[in-house]
Amino acid sequence: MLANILNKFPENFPLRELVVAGLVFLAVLLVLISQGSAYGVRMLVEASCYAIIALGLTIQWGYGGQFNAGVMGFVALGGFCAMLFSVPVNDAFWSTDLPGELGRAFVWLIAGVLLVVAVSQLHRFGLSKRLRTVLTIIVALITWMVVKSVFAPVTSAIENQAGFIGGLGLPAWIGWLVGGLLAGLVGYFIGHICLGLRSDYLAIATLGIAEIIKAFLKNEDWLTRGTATVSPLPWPTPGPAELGFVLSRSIYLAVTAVMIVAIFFLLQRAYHAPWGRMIRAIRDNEIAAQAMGKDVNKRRLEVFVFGCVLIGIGGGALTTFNGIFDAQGYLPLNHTFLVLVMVILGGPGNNLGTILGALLVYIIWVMSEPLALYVMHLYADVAGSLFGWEAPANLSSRALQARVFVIGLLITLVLRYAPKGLMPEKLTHEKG
Amino acid sequence: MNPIIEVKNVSKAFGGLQVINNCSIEVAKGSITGMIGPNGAGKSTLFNIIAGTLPEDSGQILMDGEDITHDTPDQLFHKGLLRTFQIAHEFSHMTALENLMMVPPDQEGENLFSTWLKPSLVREQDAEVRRKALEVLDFINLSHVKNELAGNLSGGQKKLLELGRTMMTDARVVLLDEVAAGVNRTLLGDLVSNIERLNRELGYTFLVIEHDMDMIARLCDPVIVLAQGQVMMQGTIEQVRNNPEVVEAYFGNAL
Amino acid sequence: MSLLNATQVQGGYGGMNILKGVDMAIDKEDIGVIVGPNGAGKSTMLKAIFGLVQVTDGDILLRGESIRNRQPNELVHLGMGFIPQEKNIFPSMTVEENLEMGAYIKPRTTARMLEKIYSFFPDLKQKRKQPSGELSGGQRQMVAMGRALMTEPTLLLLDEPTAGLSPLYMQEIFDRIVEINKAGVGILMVEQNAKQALAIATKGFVLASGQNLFTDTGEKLLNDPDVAKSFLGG
Amino acid sequence: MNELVFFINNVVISGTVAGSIYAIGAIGITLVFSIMRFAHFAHADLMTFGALMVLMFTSLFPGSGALLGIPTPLLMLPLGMAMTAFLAIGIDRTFYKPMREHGVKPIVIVIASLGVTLMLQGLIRLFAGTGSRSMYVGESKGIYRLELPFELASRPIVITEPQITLILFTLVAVIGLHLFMHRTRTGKAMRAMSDNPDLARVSGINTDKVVMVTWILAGCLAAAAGTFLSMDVSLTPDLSFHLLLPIFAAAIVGGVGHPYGAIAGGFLVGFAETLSVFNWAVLLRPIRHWFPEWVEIPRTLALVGTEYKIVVPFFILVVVLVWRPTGIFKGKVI
Amino acid sequence: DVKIGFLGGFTGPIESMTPAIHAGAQLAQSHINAQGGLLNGRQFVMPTGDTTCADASAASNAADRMVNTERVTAIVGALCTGATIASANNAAIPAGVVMISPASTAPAVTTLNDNDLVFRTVPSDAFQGQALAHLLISKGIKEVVGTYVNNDYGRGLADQFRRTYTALGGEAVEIVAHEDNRADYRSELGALSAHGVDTLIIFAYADSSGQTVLRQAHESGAFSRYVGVDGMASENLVRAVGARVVEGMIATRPGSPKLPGADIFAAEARKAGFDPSAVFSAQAYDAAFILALAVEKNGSDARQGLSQAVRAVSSAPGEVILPGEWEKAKRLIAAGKDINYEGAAGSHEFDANGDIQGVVVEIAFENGRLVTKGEVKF
Ligand SMILES: Nc1ncnc2c1ncn2[C@@H]1O[C@H](COP(=O)(O)OP(=O)(O)OP(=O)(O)O)[C@@H](O)[C@H]1O
Ligand SMILES: Nc1ncnc2c1ncn2[C@@H]1O[C@H](COP(=O)(O)OP(=O)(O)OP(=O)(O)O)[C@@H](O)[C@H]1O
Ligand SMILES: CC(C)C[C@H](N)C(=O)O
Ligand SMILES: [Mg+2]
Ligand SMILES: [Mg+2]
Repeated sequence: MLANILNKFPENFPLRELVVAGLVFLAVLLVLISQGSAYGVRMLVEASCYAIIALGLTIQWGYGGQFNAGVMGFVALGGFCAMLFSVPVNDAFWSTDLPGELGRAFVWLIAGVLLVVAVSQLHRFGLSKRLRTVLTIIVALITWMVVKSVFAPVTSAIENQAGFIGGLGLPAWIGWLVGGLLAGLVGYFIGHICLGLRSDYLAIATLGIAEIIKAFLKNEDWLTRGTATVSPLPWPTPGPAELGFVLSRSIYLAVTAVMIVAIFFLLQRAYHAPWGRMIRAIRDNEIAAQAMGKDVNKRRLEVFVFGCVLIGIGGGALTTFNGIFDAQGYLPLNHTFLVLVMVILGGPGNNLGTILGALLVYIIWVMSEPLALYVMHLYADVAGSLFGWEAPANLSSRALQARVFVIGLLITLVLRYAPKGLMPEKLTHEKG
Repeated sequence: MNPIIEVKNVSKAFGGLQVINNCSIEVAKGSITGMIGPNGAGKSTLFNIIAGTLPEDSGQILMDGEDITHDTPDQLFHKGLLRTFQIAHEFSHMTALENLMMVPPDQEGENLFSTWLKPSLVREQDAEVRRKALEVLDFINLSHVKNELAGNLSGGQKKLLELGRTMMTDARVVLLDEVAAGVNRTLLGDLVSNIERLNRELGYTFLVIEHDMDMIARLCDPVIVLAQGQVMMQGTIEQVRNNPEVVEAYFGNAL
Repeated sequence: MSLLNATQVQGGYGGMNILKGVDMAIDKEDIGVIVGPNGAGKSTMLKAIFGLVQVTDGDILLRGESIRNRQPNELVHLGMGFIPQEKNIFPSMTVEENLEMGAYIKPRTTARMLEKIYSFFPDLKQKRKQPSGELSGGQRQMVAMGRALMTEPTLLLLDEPTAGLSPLYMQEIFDRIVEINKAGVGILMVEQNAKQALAIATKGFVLASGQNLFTDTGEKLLNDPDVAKSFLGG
Repeated sequence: MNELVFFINNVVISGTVAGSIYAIGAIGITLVFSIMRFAHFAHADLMTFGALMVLMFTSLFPGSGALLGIPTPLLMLPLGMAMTAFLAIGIDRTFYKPMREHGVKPIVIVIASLGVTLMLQGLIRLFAGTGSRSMYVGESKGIYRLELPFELASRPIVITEPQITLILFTLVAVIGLHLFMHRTRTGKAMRAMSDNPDLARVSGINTDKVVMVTWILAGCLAAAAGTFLSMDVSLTPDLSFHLLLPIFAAAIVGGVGHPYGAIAGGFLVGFAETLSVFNWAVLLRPIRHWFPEWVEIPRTLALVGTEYKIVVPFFILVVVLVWRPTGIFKGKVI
Repeated sequence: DVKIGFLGGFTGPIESMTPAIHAGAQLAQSHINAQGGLLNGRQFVMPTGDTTCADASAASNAADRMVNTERVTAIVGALCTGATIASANNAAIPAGVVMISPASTAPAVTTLNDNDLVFRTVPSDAFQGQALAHLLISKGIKEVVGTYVNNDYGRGLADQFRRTYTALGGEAVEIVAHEDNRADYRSELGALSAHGVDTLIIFAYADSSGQTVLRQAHESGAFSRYVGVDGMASENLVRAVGARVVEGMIATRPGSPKLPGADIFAAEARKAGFDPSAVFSAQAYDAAFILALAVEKNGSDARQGLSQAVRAVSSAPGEVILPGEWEKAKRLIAAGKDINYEGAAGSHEFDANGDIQGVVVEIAFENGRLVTKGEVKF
């Protein structure tokens, strides 16, 4: 019956897309009505930032088959750059001689790196390889200790006298771009090491690097104020204090929406060009692709870095919108697994699916909190009146744990019953 | 005749096992050279070393006089050295047509920035590539399955596709690793004619590993016999068949 | 009553029928050889018999008892052995461990059978402590055969046992198959080296597009000009 | 002398304890990794679950261990192991098995196992709350203070009861597992399955049973690791999640598929961690007079601050992956 | 109904502390509703939101929903300083909503550019840190090592302590950070014990890292005296690590032993079934009560004017209102009298920054019980 109706549509009628888009539209409408426009727009902005991040992940996981389990780290890098570039200049730092000392410390660092690199090349001058390795390790350790001891007084002086080095006072969008580049750079190093190995290793390595990035941002107080957080972060657009919540957020939304459209456009172009065909071939059969003259390692790295850049940009936009840089606030649950669910549910490799998935999942995620509380209280009330059951004191806390469970369940169920997502990757095969 | 591939004193060991032992061979330009030898002689290993998928322990490999010892497979591809795999390595989630279209090197559309900045050039080039691919599909008799996913093709068709890929770009040397194994003998006849045609019409040089003597006899001159990582002899198929040493190591009483 | 009797077998992968009603019968003293074009469903037929592919219609009887869609590990207990077309050894285990895995269901007979296999394939005895992943193609094929013989099966299914083997080894394998068959083991195998295989076959089956085209003795098929032209390469 | 005691306490014992925890975590992971062919991220939460079960039984029968003269949690460990094994099998049946049969790529199952991680964490918190608890209900932990018979040593060497049990258990588990895998029929069947699952079936091996045995072993090891760990410290819902990286690092560094590799990897990571945060100034102080006057020994002379301890396993992982992708014991790169 | 929202860290690093704090605020709510409600008998309702404590984005999201969707008049919370700052900057300040935090103790809240909208009912850590330093010096302890939980709370407290302590002539040999919720702090303790100092200060929470650090410190046998702060001041610690271990441990916490409000609150809390000594639950009671008084004083549930009303009802002069005395307060306000709330945790005379001048008391663990030793004077 249903199949009959479905079959009436022409083959390339985007029925599935329309249905999913309609669903998302309905959800957005529902939120706008039930939560008020100020909050609704806010959620849309955040969802749109997540959509940019999810597009980055869909490139890696959907296009390239690379499982990045450390999205959080790259988001944090984007956020850090957004903060560093947009926060006003800290005169308490720049008016002292601390910048000079910091610069001197960096000179030491560079000199140290050069020294270690030089020692590691000693075998070219006839040193035996083993001796060189031992020597390099020793020199590296000593240099590390020295550089560390050069930095320590400078950074603690900064912390004590100025709090932190402050920002550069530039528009936030410069920070987003630089954040994207920085994320890409880190992605380049990770990818360089891990992309040649089996895919699980990449997952483990990225999981680790995300924690390391977070540990760094959290503990280098001279740079980020650490756990003391930096806020408010200036927006590239007028803030709510000037225009009110709804209008200022709508303008911000316009900015992120333009970004999404631009990214979407670029991705579609690339994916349906020979580039996309080549990436699919590499995902399909690496050995054959290499024998057919494709530089597999370079291309995989390209895909990974490209994805990281988008994740960094999205992270920057998200952090700026939130108005606070809090290194501690980057959590695997919110910034890695949630994005993963968006991509898996939306359809890895399908750009439109990913964007709609991001919107849908973010709405579910945000709305699940009041919903969980409501259900739990309802249950407690009913149980209380029927059986005299007394609600435990930490009911709310427990109810909210259900969200973690739900996200986990969502991942496994989608993978099990719709492994390709709501909108599977659309392989527009070349027709002869 | 001048050689297009020269393998000079190449050695390779796995753990303690010396698989290729100071081996030297030459493949003449424009020839179809056969390579036979007992199982475990090191034929595939030598192939992989030439094609850049395995590093050799020592020795040197030249192509048209140029040292290609340390080149990677993709670099060799760009120099005109193409190979097939003993087990077909198709791109199973792509159509037969796409399998061929992805082959040509230096497509402008493979550059991320060109896809954004020069879309019309990319489109033009791609149309050209498609035309070529359709031509090749016709040549290898696969036109009727061009829109079929390669993963759904039968074993023999996959092997034809492997061969077709070598025709998508100007190759100079093609290495064929046991194209006949597991292929129906009737279909094999077609394959052999294709190889002959390529050699004759397009001037490709072939190096062919095979255990099917009918095919070797029909195609190859000369034939190199590899045993325990070394060349045992080289000659015409008749010379090979009449060499008692080769008969003992390779043919047994199967002749 | 034949040892194996498959009637009107239909089946395939994921709902799509590859086999469209195949008949096949093998006796204890038979060597059955299946030939046919690529993609005809030959491997699928062997897998269907061995419970590795879903059979949707028809029946398969072993000594008169239905074994349709039984688990492979149960079939081993019923005296069947199978050598797949590829990936037919445990590469990280030694030759001897591979053989022991063959006798997994009958650990008692291991020692006795090991001796027997080693006398069959003397090459293997030398290499018995070596991981089998480091063997050459021919030696692997021997390990695979040995593994299947360890349980002393009464019916052996072989999928292209000689593909990629040198003429010397090919002949060796065919000789062994005849020898095993003489010892009372029914054989059903798929071969592309069809001429040599049909020469030793008592029964030949030509399969095309998942259906029986011809069924006859090996000799008759070899000499049938139609069969030779379309399937044996002239 | 005190400096030496300090070294023993903070490097030798700490490193051994951390190494043992990582090692038993890593054998569980490496077992699933080599037989089911995917990195099982939910292993850490099986550890927490096992410890929680043990705690539950301990609270039900407090003090019952005293009958045998052992801590109650230890007595309840077999029950906890059984429950965890049961859970592991259940998870496999409901989530991983259908996906395996669907023939998805291992990496997709890895993602599913991340989903399972979140589900378990949610459930554990939902039912057991979020606070931290001690495994000793109405008992106290045995602490041994070994005074050294030297005059200069005023500080004792300190080791606790669960630490000793843990180290012993790790040794037994690793050797036992190795023997099991190489000597017993089931063990060989497991290796066969990890090599070639289809051929294992064709050889008459009941692969469902092998998978079940694998999960039973993995579950038991996880429960044991979780229990010892929380006896040594305390039980929190995300106790083991923080161990995920070091455990995976240990498994990969040691060589996937090798019980002995897990021990090597575990100890390498454990000792690297303790050594990297160890304050070397302590050892330099007694030999202060060997140095020229102008050399000043800083108060702290550690390679990294303790806040960067998590970097160490990652660093080792990366170095080993670059230097030898198959790990110390040459495991499989499947 | 009149809505005053509650923002708490129901999940995340302080999820074990939040319920008791929430209970404190709920106690105020039930007192008020039982005694006639707000304004003209309208009910006091308290929607809750989860800030997760650690995630600024979740915090501002929750605050946003309070401000824009629930349209609350004012907010009790948030708890963690990070969450409070995020909520204030992103939602409350632009919308002109008053927030009173019962728990955000970090000095950063003082300097928040908040249009006089953000208050707190706890003294800044700047104060407790000083008090602790003076306390130790007065006890003759001149050399310490310490470890703090790496968040704004632990860090701010430790910094302030170190500054004052050094200025007073003590030597804080090393104070290291540690991550919350880890299983093992032996390496941190190893680093600290390397100096051979026998006093260890723990700036952490009793329910999480604090007890683990204490237990492992005791097991290592490297220290002989332990010192804690408010986060450690919980009898939970006795249950968790054993009376023998904590015996003689000293600590400080914000508090006000002289106020009668504390006793009233303690009695009421026990009646309601939660531990009155739970950290910040008295402060939460006060925050909720003050906001309710301010609404009453303001005469409507509008947001304008509320911050002046907060100052008016909580500070002298005026007739003293104690915890639970809602009816009386209502009567006085209706009569146009000035009132002065003297709460469960302090008298809450807000300064220009919305901070209060707190009182810090010394406490000690004796025979497995928490004993209050009296105010720390300096
Ligand atoms: N990765 C490896 N590790 C160890 N030994 C190997 C490896 N690869 C191949 N060998 C060994 O090298 C030898 C040569 O193998 P190779 O595949 O080159 O043989 P071949 O001549 O192609 O044989 P066939 O005709 O059977 O394909 C064999 O003995 C094999 O055991
Ligand atoms: N796993 C699979 N899933 C789907 N289709 C399959 C699968 N394996 C084989 N097929 C299809 O089943 C058909 C028969 O395959 P089978 O392997 O039985 O052929 P065959 O006769 O053994 O051919 P060959 O001589 O090339 O080995 C082919 O069309 C093939 O594409
Ligand atoms: C609830 C408390 C732990 C909050 C802590 N005092 C802070 O400022 O973050
Ligand atoms: Mg070969
Ligand atoms: Mg087949």
